[in-house]
Amino acid sequence: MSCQVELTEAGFDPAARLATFSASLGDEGAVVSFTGRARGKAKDGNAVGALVLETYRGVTLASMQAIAGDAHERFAITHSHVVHRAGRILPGEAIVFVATASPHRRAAFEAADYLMDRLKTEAVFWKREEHGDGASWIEPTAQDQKDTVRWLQSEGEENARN
Amino acid sequence: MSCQVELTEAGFDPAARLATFSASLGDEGAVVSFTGRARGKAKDGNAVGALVLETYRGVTLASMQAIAGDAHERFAITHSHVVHRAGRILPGEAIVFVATASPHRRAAFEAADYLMDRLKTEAVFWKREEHGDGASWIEPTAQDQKDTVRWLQSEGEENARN
Amino acid sequence: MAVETTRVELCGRLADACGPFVDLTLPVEGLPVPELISILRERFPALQDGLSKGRIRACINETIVPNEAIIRPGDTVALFPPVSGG
Amino acid sequence: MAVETTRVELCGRLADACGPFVDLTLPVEGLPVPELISILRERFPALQDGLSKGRIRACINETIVPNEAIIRPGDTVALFPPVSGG
Repeated sequence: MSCQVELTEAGFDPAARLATFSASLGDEGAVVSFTGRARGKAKDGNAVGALVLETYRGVTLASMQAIAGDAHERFAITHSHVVHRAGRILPGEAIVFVATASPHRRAAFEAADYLMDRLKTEAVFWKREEHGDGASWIEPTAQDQKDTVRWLQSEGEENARN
Repeated sequence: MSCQVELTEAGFDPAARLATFSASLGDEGAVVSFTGRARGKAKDGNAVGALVLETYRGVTLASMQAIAGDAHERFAITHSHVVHRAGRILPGEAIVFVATASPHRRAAFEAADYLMDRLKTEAVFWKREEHGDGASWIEPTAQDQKDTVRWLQSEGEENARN
Repeated sequence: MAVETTRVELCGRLADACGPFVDLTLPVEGLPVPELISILRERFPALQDGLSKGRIRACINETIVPNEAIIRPGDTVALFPPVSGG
Repeated sequence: MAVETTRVELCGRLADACGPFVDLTLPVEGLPVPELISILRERFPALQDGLSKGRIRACINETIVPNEAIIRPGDTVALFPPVSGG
């Protein structure tokens, strides 16, 4: 089992991360990856010059580690890798990369999906989009909150079944 | 929009495919990939020497293209890439690679999940595991069938809502 | 009634019993899929087992067809056991 | 009643109004989170807006705490508006 979590100010290459992750595996049959990329357009359609992600001391990395730990507890995955950038990120660059591996595909898909939902709403980052005339803070959307609540509900259902 | 489907007898590198796929994107914020790898152990725990995938004329590629086309119709993805190997595949080698891109992560996740479920049960391949004393044909499991039926059910629900 | 030889390709596990091809004669007016399967089971007892497992689909001229479809002499015919990619 | 100066770090959008740090004096017995927020709103009117949006969480000594937690002089204190990674 391996659970590797990284917070970095430097740019990184998601494909290179997938290559390293895959090379570290044993007999797992399923590998899922997610890459979140900085967009050049805001929701209102205006151009974004850069996305800036702020962190807080050791709390940001600890929040990522807690989320990854929960994913291992909850899903039958054997390996995971989470990389998150902080600082100033240009459009097209990767913000976050998640990879999961499992003997079977359902656990790998669900764990990656779960990791992203929780990173979106619970990882300790503050995000702002820089544009021509200033910056706008970005908070989780109603959809992001709904996506995270899905897992709470199905956890409740699982418990109810036991 | 781009929907690229490939059937190959040669080995391929999933990370290199993810790199090429990502480089082809515009302002998409979400990229999901799935890699299915040949396992060195069968379900009964016995060693597998190789996995052999048979195809039938143009029908195999056409079945993959139909599935990919359905994914684009059904989900808000802008790009997809499906690569499937045929022939003799050694443990650890990639059998299938799927990548999807979308402005938002939910569509990218769901489309990749959908593509894999349908490739498992509807793409025209016949698979056998070679082991010490012969070979065993592998057919979709009850779970694979259930996974595919999920999408039929939610399609019905979507139609009912319209 | 005129007859003509038609080659049927047996895919996947269906080829285990007697190889990937069998030849048989079809009436000019053709046969629906279940009748083709019945004839194969009679003529090639080794195929009994594989063809009786059910869920066999026919492919005519590179198109997977429903059971009602008619297979005619000269068609490119294949029988598919359950498929599985990935 | 003895008092001591405590520095509160303002994270994310909370830093827009008057920078990333404000200093204030806390009673030695400490204060629960909602009272700390009330005091900050009184002393730093520029923070009114940011702090009234709700969903502000406190972090004491690098641990996110519930509202009942007591902030004491000498603690490393930060206030978090809603977080969002990815």
